[in-house]
Amino acid sequence: MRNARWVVALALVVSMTVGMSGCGAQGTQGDSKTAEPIKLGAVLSLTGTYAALGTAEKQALELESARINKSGGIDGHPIELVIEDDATDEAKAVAAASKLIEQDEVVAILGATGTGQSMAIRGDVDRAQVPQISMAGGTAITQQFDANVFQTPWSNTIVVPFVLDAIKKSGVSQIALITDTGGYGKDGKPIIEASAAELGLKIVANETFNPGDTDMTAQLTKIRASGAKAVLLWTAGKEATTIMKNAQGLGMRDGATAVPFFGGSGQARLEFGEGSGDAAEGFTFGTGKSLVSTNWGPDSEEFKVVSDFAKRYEAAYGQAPDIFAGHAFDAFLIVVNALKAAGPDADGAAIRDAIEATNGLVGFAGTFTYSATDHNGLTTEDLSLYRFAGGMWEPAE
Amino acid sequence: MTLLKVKDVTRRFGGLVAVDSVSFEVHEGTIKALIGPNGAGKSTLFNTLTGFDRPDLGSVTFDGTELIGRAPRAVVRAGVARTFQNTQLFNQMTAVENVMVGAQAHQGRGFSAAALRLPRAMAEDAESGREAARLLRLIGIDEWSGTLGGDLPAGIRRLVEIARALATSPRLLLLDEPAAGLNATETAELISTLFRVRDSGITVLVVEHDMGLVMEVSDEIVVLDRGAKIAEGPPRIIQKDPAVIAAYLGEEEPDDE
Amino acid sequence: MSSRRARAIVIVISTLTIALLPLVVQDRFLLKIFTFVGLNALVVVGISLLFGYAGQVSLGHAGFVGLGAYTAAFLVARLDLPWLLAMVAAGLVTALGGMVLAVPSLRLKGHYLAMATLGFGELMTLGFKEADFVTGGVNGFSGVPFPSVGALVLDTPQQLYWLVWSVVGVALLLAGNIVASRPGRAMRALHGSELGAQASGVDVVGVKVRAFVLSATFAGLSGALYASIVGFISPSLFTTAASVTFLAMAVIGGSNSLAGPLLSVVLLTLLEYLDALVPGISRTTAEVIQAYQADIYGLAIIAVILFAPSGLAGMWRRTRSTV
Amino acid sequence: MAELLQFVIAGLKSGSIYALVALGFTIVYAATGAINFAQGEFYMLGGMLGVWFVSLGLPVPVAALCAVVSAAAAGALFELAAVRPIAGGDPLRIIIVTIGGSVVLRQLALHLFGPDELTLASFTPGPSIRLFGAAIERQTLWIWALTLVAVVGLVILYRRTAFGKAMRATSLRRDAARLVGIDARAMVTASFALAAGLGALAGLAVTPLTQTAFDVGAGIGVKGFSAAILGGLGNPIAAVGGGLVLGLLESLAAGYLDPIYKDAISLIVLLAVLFLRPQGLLGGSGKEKV
Repeated sequence: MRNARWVVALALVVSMTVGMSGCGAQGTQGDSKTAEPIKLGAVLSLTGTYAALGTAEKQALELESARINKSGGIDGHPIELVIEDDATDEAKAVAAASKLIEQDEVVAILGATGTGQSMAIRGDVDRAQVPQISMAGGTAITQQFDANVFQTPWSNTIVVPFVLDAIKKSGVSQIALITDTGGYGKDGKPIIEASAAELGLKIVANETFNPGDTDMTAQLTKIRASGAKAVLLWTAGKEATTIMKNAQGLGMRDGATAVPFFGGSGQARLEFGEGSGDAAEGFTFGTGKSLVSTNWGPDSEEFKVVSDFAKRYEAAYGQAPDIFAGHAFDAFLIVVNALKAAGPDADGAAIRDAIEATNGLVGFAGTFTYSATDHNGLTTEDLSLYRFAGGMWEPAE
Repeated sequence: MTLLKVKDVTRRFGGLVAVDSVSFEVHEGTIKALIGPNGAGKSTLFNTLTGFDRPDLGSVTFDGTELIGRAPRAVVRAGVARTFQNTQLFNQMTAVENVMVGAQAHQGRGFSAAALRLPRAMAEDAESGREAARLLRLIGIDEWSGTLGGDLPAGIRRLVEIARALATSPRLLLLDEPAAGLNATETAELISTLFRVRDSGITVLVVEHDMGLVMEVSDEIVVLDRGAKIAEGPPRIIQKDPAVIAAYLGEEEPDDE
Repeated sequence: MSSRRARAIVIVISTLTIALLPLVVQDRFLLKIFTFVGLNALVVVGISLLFGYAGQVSLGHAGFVGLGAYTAAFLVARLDLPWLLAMVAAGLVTALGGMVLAVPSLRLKGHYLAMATLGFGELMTLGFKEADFVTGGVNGFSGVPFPSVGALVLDTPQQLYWLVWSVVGVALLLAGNIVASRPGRAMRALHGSELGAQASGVDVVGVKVRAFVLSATFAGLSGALYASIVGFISPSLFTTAASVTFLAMAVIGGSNSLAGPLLSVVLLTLLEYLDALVPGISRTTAEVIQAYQADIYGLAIIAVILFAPSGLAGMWRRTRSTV
Repeated sequence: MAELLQFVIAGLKSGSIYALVALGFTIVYAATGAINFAQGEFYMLGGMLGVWFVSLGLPVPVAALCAVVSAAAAGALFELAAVRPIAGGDPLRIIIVTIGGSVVLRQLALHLFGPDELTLASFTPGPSIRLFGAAIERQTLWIWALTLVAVVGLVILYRRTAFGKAMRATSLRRDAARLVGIDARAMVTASFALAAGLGALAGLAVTPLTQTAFDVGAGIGVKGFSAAILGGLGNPIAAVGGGLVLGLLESLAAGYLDPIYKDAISLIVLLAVLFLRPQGLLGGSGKEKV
């Protein structure tokens, strides 16, 4: 008989679970009558490794949706932003996208913060026929083409030719390449190889390293011996700092044996400049013009968009927006622009079509023109060169 | 008839000769004791007899078949069961379950049969349960059958281990210090159990420090000292053997190795 | 007798609840969450056999999950094989993987075994990253179709839920039968004392290999199901961190039990989705739980080992014996 | 030739780091017969705490000392709170507890210091030393010097001091040590502290070259363990050898093969040694007594 109470307890737990689930279902259905808001979902890394990026993105999205709603929304329909945290974890990103699609029935998903998380949710996005606008920089996001997936940051496909062109213009014809075997470098490597061949640059050393490696002297020794006149470093990881320090140790950063180092968007990180110190002095990298907004020229529309956003953001949060906030700003802008064209009642597929029709939309990262084959939408026109001086970047020209 | 024949068994660890060319025989239906001061090599010899260790030299034949080189399970299935000086019970299992494990020594692994609840597996299980219960009764500890191994008093643990060994249906039972940790009453019960075991046709080889027990139960005694056999014979002879007395002189009553 | 009846009643009630849940819960997302619970449960049931019963630590099980996931994904999406065949193949491949790990591990005990399995798991993750032509590398493998048998495509959350929990049910049934009889005792004997098990004639090698193979197969099936339900897999899903999470679930659930680990999987997996389950929960609470989730696992396994070594199952047993 | 020399220098640099972490594994193993799965996290703590103490304005040597001592204290605390209460020192439970501990330490660092990498200045800035066409970073000299000091210090500690003799006695036989009046439990705590301190020293010395972050511990833990197992767990000097050999292997693989194999090497070494020769290649013995 003593077991009877356990049976009762279990029955209680069961009925509670079922009851709770029922309430959960009701809760999501209950409040759709009063207004007819347009539901936009966002999958952001608010915790975990990318927490800082995701938080900036969240702030930008909330700032912009409040602004749109204050000015009457889309044809009078307010935008309701539903933000889910993926904790910088792919499995959780999948669950988050699933919740947005199944429970909140959003018409578009902004995100995710990271490339891996962005890739992970495309299965759900495809199956639900909802457009996704990723704020992550990985080339694979739009390179492994998916009709429903768009991207706002500058992709390797434009940054690589831009940087290689700059190397060529500096009078170098023999370059060495060092890339990571994680996502960013592995993405970039084939693009660099193809692009270099096109530009007539010879890759005389082609080295790789693994995320987490603590010493790259061996690879740099081979690069030094290869006779390369410039080194292209393609990684977004913290190992970039180790490489610069090792290069300095090998005498490749100053004096007679100095070799210029180049990089891409992965080096637009304060931690890189700060960590490398004088080892990164003179390091040149290419990325979006918006990194320094005056790049655009004071009269340009881009400058106005970037500086207006910066002003609003600073007023709201007391700090200047970083590029991640900017990429989120763009994602939101692109969806709103498409909603205006497709109408507030448009379903996911219609919004997708409208996004693909985006043409000449000026945002934070540059001018977006999507097409049926290009879901990145930016061009080398939106890029600029930067150089490290005293641990911080400045425009190169 | 000779059931177990140990011939020239030698086991070295580095420079130390733990067992030095030891030979003796155990006759079927008898109780033989293996004694000697601490460090004499008794446990090492036990390990070499039961597949837990491999001697460097020598042979061990059981009923005509060679045991050296066989895994412990094969030794058990050949009909040689053992207990340990430090009891090796399964603490998270009840006494009866402990014994059931032994009762299944001659059955296969039975994963698939068990997973699918095949009638054969169920029948074997039920049979093992009955056999285990019978053995616990035989040893006189059936009131402990539902207690977890980890909760049993030390003396009972030894007896459960003996029951477990008996459950493998051995023809030869090797006991490593079965009386250690037992009080006088328990030791007396152990002695009568040993006789019952022998009378049921199972031969016994026992390592023991309790000389009273040794002298009472054993038909023959082998004495080891520093790895080598120094004497062998019936208890009355061994008690008076000068080499044995010399080996034990100066030795306190030993408790463990 | 009454204990056995109560057990039967609990099993019947839980089975009915799990089976009938999709009829009560209409929310498609909640059903997906419960499906994820089932996928985790499948892995943890296997680990419980291996760790909880046989006492063998594995820090590489996420590797088996990945092996199953990639095998199924590749066969279905790239070779266009029927889904059912791919499932069977995934099970076989992971079973083989389990054997490959088990055979050399037989000589290893405790921490040596733990490190070997950890190294094995890491090596597998490295393989998933580097074998681009099969796995799609770090960018992952996308476009895995939904499960289908002939013309029947299982694509609603209800169907997928039932699919996963049916597999879990079968796995639990098999595992339950095993632990309740001879091989179960052999595994527990191995856990209790390897020397004692050997001396009792237990086929230590055979039991270890089988426990490894069985648990690897369960993990592989879970991965294969995950791949076809979610449609996308990548190496970062199958890291040592995931292996540690699975092991933690098994530890918290308790040794020598299947019900305890099952309960622990349900509770710990649902904890991640608390905000979806409890409508009124505040955003910050949900985020705090998210941010401190790993802490919770870490502290929980320490606490369980120190204060309740038999986990949830042990607490249950103790409560029952003191009532 | 200069190239080979450069690879060797790089290998000995990483190898020294692995050696220090490996030493930590062997010290704890000697005292408890268990592997401390949290060992890598003390390497992480060393770097993190070093950065933090420097940011408080302490001069580098003082900050370094503070970091190593704090990490050692954390190691002792961890042993007292989580490992000591385990009855009978059941290895299975020690494994789980130290895994839990590694998760908690990593999360603690994440919550306290954030997810981004942190930087520490070189102990002595300046250009590299030239040697037959190869270059040696000044920080590398520091790494070597600190490793050497640690190893020599350890040898002296073990061979010459009463404390060391007690440690060795404990590792030989815990019950016997108790008989001669050694507090075996205190020795276990001391070994955790010592291991944590050595790990922290490694993490601290390497941070000026690599930066550090909350999640660097797990990777170095596997490498350090591979090194320890390569040398044979029972023997500290062999562990140092194992670390250096592993570092050299990795560096030569990165130099002459594809760096992809670099991570695979330590894993393959680990598995191969475990499967084929669990007692290690460089001697020592971990055979269980029946």
